[in-house]
Amino acid sequence: MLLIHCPYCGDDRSELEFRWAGEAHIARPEVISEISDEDFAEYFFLRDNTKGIAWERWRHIHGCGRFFNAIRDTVSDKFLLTYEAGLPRQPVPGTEPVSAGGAEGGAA
Amino acid sequence: MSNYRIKGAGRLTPARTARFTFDGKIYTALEGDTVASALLANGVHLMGRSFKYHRPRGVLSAGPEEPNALLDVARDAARRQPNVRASVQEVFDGAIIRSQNRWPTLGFDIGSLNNLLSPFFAAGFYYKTFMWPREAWAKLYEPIIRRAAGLGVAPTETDPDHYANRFAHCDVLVAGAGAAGLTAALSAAKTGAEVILVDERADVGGALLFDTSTMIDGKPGYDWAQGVLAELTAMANVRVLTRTTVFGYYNHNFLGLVERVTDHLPNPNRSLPRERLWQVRAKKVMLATGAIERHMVFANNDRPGIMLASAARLYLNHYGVAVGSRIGVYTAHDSAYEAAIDLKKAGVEIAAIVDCRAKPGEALVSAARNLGIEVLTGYSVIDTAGRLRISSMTVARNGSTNHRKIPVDALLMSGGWTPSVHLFSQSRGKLKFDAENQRFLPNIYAENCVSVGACNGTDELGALLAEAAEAGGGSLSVSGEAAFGWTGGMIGAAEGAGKETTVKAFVDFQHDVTAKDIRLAVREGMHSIEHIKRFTTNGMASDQGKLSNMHGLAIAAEMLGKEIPQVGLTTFRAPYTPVTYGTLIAHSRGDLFDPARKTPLHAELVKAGAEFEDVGNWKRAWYFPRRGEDMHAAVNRECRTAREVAGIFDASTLGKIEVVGPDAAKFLNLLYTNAWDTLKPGKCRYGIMTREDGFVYDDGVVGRLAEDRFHVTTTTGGAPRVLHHMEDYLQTEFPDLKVWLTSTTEQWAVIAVQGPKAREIIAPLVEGLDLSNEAFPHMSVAECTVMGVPARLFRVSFTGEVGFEVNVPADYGAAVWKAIWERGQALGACLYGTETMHVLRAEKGYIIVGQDTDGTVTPDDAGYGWAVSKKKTDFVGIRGLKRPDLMREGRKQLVGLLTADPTEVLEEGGQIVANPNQAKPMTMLGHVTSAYWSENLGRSIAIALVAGGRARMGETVYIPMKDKTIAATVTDMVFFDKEGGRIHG
Amino acid sequence: MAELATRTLPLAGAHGGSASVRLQPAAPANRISLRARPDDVAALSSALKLALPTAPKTSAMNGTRTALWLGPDEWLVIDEGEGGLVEAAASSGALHSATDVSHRNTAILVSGPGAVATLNGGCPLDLSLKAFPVGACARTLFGKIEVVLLRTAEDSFRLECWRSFSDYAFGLLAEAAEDACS
Amino acid sequence: MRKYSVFALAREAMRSHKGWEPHWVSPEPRPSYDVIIIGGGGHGLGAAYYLAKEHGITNVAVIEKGWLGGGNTGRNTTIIRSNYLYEESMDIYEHSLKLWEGLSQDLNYNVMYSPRGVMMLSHNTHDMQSFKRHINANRLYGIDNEWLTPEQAKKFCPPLDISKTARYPINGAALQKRGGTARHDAVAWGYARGASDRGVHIIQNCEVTGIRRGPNGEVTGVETSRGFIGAKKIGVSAAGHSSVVMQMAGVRVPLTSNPLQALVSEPLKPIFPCVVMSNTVHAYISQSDKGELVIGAGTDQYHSYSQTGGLQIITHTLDAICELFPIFRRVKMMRQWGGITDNTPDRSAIQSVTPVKNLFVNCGWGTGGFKATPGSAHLFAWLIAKGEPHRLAEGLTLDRFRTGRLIDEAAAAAVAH
Repeated sequence: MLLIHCPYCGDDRSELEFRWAGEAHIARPEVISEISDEDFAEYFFLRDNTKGIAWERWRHIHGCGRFFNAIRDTVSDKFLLTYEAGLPRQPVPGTEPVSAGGAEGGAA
Repeated sequence: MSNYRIKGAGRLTPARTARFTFDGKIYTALEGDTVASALLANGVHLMGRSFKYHRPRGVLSAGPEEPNALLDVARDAARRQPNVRASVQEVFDGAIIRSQNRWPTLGFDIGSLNNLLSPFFAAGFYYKTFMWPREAWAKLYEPIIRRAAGLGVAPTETDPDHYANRFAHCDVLVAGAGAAGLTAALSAAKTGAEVILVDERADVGGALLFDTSTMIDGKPGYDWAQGVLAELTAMANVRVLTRTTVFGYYNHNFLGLVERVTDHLPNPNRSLPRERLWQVRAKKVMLATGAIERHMVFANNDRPGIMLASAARLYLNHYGVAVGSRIGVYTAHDSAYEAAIDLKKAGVEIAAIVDCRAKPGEALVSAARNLGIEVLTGYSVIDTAGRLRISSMTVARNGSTNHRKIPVDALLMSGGWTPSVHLFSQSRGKLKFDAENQRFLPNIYAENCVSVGACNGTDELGALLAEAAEAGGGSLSVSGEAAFGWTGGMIGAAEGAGKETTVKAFVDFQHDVTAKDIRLAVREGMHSIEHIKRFTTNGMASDQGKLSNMHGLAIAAEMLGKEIPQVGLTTFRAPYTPVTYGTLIAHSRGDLFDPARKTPLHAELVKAGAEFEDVGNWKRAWYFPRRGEDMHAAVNRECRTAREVAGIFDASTLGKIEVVGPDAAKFLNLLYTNAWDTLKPGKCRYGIMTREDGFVYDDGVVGRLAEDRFHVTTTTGGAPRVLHHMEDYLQTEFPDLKVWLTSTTEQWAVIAVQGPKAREIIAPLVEGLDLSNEAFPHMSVAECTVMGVPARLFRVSFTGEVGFEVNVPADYGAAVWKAIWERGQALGACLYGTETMHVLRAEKGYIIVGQDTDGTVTPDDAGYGWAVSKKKTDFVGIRGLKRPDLMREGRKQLVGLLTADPTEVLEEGGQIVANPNQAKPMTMLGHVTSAYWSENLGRSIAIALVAGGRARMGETVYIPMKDKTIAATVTDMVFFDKEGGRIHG
Repeated sequence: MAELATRTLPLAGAHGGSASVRLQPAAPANRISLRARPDDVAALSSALKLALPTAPKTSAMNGTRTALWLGPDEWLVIDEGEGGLVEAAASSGALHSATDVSHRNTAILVSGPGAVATLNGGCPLDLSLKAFPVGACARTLFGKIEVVLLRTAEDSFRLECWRSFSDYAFGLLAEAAEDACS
Repeated sequence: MRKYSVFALAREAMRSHKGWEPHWVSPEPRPSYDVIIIGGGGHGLGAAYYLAKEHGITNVAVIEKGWLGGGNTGRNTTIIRSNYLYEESMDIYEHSLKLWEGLSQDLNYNVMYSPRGVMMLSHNTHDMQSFKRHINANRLYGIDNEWLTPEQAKKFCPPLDISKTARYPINGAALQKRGGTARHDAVAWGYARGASDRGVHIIQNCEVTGIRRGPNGEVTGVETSRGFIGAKKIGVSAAGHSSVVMQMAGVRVPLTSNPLQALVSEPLKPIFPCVVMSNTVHAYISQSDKGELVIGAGTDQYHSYSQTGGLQIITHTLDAICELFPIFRRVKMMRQWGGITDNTPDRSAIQSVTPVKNLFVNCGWGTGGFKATPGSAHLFAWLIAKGEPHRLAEGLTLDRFRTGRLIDEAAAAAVAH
């Protein structure tokens, strides 16, 4: 059972209180009604499913109720960082900020 | 002699006895005995039969690694547990103990015929035969194999005992209370840390329980341990859990412990749980799990009476039991000498110490010889004899062919010690191979964890104590001197069990895996240890390879001509020792298995004689049978009465979400396919929710109470996921919207009153509201007062009749329901349940999301295309709906079905075809989603998803059932009051 | 004029506990789920006559009123007296959402030396005084249901849950209380 | 290859089994192959076997990062059934079940396929509607699946509690008699033996680190921990690691990898005659030939490659098992483990050509991979050999995620199996 640091509660809490919410920083297209079928499939279905360092969303559903983002190693299941929803993609602690894809803020 | 209890030896109190039966025979034990020590004290070694060959087996160990002595232990018929380790289970007065896997008796077991056929039953033999005739495997061979396999007999009654769960947190969890564990715990405790110290035995001390020659802080080891225990127990920041096993080491320092609370007590207080599950989150874990002695792999090393040297020493020094009267010792390690010496000093004859090493430690050898023990160095035991108990060992000088047969009634073995790295390995730590000492040791840690003592390969007592004290972080200095070191010994096949032999030299006792089985696996191309394990089942028995893994590895490595690390080590998996299901589920059984949610009106519904159905976690009133009515009759009456007079229905389970804020309408516009800004306060509207994929996700009536306040309803089952879905978009996609969501599902009791007399029924109870059609037409909502309490009244209908839904604060629900029912009864109304609700809504063609739709139906498929706003530029699902397949002609659409025979009610889930005479596999057009007998129409009705359904109006389709084919006509979905006048009446 | 409706409490008649723990249903109370942005906290605080806590896991109390921090923009405000919470919040003039949940929730009071052990029979939180001092509160889990936990004294807690889960909550508390004294 | 039979066994017994040959040979890799299959599980080995046996393509290598059958093949609960809802699913799983029925004979290797019946418990009206929808669809499709009353269910599985007092009383069950179990390791070993015998190279402990592309974007081979190996065609059958391998060719697939846990009890004498599944309480259970109760637990919620999961998943599953079978409360869990399942959005598999020429993928079997093994392997071999999907696998292509023509078994079945 994971131990997850909720950035809103500032507390380490049991995984039981949380719900995983998929990959992070996938922005909902501004004008979604206009995008192509391919782009929609990309947005809605295709995922990196990264083996290693991944950016993901969690919700402290049985705690403060907030969605937030996390950087986790999907091999060791260690959390490297958790941060509030709405913040841009955060760099892996101890590394340079990642530029690519880091722009979109809204879709946290 | 039948009593092997030695006066003056051991730590049990002779006065305190307990009686138990083993295979029907009554035996006496001392309190504190394990089943094994008690039986041994009575001269009983034969305790089990092996898995495959049904060979007679005695107890091999004195701990959790026991592969042989697995027994059926019962308190009474219902309190019976199979596969219990005799070496761990403590005797309690009245215990009923039986041997397993034998028929008719343990002494004479027909199954042992397998032993004669063993040349045939080589590893993996079943993969090579039993293939013809085709059916024979499942019908003939498999049942035979199954009967022969298995060990204990499963319980046949529900376990009357209860179990408990406890979540706990600590700074330091110490696993193992031997010299290292006790020192580490004390050291940590002195720093003020919250410490939990765990040991699987009833008493602390670990190896000090048998190793009486070790001194710590100038005291005999055991006395020192008791002193430390007392010190720890007295500290407020320490919790000591004995009879407790750390069975699992999970992510992020989360550990599972099982505490055996009552299984050692003769008459446990029934309020006590039998076992307690501890779920501990530790900041730091200290593993002090020690080491497990290895057996020697030689011909017929499995006869009753053959056991680990340290086990014999524990039975003597702790339980005061001699495991034989003329004992042989076969060793590759110093520690066995200590056992021989202790036994000799206790007056037991030692036939000989056979040491396969040419030059063992001189001190030990002479110590033994000085006591008159014959020591044969450079010798090996190459065979044993005896049917149900060892009667002799055959020894030979290594490399020589001259044998000598020595009569013995017990044989102690020591191949050296294997560090217990199971928990470390479970924590995903990486092991390294210590080539010099032929063992795996902790290397890279994955968690905040440290290993101390024997499990870390730290063998010298002084170093061990220092390491443990330092790990604890406290300034603690403990000194000690041990009689022997733990390193050395051998792994793999011993003299006479080598490559070319065909002898049975057991590696895995329980599964009857021999050295030659391992070699066969290698010959058959199994070169990875995982393959060898799976092919031979070595290490897969209930001891999970605690004794067999290293030997198996060594034999495979030798056969492959590789180094051990190249062959690999199989991963250790939780649990460390088997854990009772009841303990793992703890409180989650019966009423506490899953919460049964009851509405505020539940008691009233029960009084009214309702039958209930499970809908998600909810208990919902299904129908209200009157005396002599079956479900069908009751539902028909309810349906008729509801339309002729009125019906009263508990709709409290409907999900409710209060959507509040200046941007509330804007938000709903994005979450529902409909448009909401056009909805005036005081009005409601039916809404459909899709996800981005455009498929129907939920539906419900939404009422606007004020510009900035909506009362949203969802399906009963959908409430939690809809709120989660809404929060997701609000928090992460539209965070700038000024709106908040609150679940009010349980704030309101909801009483639906439907039918021509609905208004008449509720009117007198409602204050401050004109209920007339003009003032309060269909699809209105208002806040008012009902029976003096603030209420929300909806003019809505899921029946097609005049309908009201009275929402009152939950605690008032029962009173309001009573009043409404009182008036309703007087006017001839009825109570109705979910079944009637389903029929009435189907008569009107109203859908139920999740029944008439699944995850593949669009609003248009469902006939609700009108609910999808054409004007909005964005809402969740707007793009998904435009994908090619969702726009395709011929999609499955909801339509009505009328059977040719009006009395024929279709089966929900019935599949629909155009041509019932086609060959299988048939082309199916769709399926029946809802089907009922409509009393009001005097015929059956159905709703179905049919390919191109709306273009098939009037067509005949067929529903082929098992016994007949039913014809039906495709119609629209509204069967009753097509004009829809009644709803406005 | 129809007769007035009377209240039926979800745990009416429930009683339980053990040698070391007392379990009792709390008296009915007025409750709102209060939502607001940081800028509006001050106005709401003065309107409600108690300082809405802004630190996680904390609560504030004034007279019969207690405000529990549930999230960065969410409070559970409980009034065991006259009530008037919705009106009070409205009088602040600040942007907020106040929704009456008086009947949605019900509470069980857990007290005695075995209270922590009882709650940890189903709650994964660290309830040591160090991690969860008097006045601390949190929304969390108890067995298979969601609850809000408030520590009212060293050995007393208030456990709030939705009314349809109260039978389960009480049942699990009763079993855990039994174990807590062993 | 020396044929396995009771006679061969007797002969070897006489000479203490010294004459057996290795199941498969492990040769040094050739510089290049006509086809390279990435992934030495049942699906990959089977595909190689059928390529050789039915398409005459024998210049094939199966490349496995670890040891054969070490992934989901060796970690699942071995349930076999074909009573799925949608045509596309019925097609492939029934094709698979038919192959299971003759697999031991075809491979001359006893995979212990044991059709002892898979029973799915219905607890409420919704279950009943859903199961009858399955049963009717299956019947019209020629697949056996029948409705049982609670009493009939109890008769078929005596340990079952059908009392009305249960938290979720049973109101019936759907039974597929031809469903059952098989021996997982035997499937991998049997296919490996058959493929190896037909000239297929089986290369273990060889990790693919890259996929090399030619001037026209077509695949030309794989970089591995043992160097470059050329290939005209590549079939990816890497289960939980499919995303990782496909990324090497720059192809994203709609997958999430989740840990799926399972556990076995200590061995018991025969007590449980069939396979039982319950979607409502989320549990499934059977008893192995060794006597262990084999129990499938749930999937951990988060995406992970760790092959470990939380204790809470295990305890929740056992809650349900003990609710259905109260007599098992005193049985003990002996071992728990995890695998990595590759799950698609509609919980149906992907078997497809890809945007990269001569690169084919077989993945997304999620929790249903074992039962599909022979069918999937057979049809994947066809796809690789012909370059286009077999009729029975047409619905499984990647294109459905663009068009929206999903095969939503997710909506149909909630529990992992």
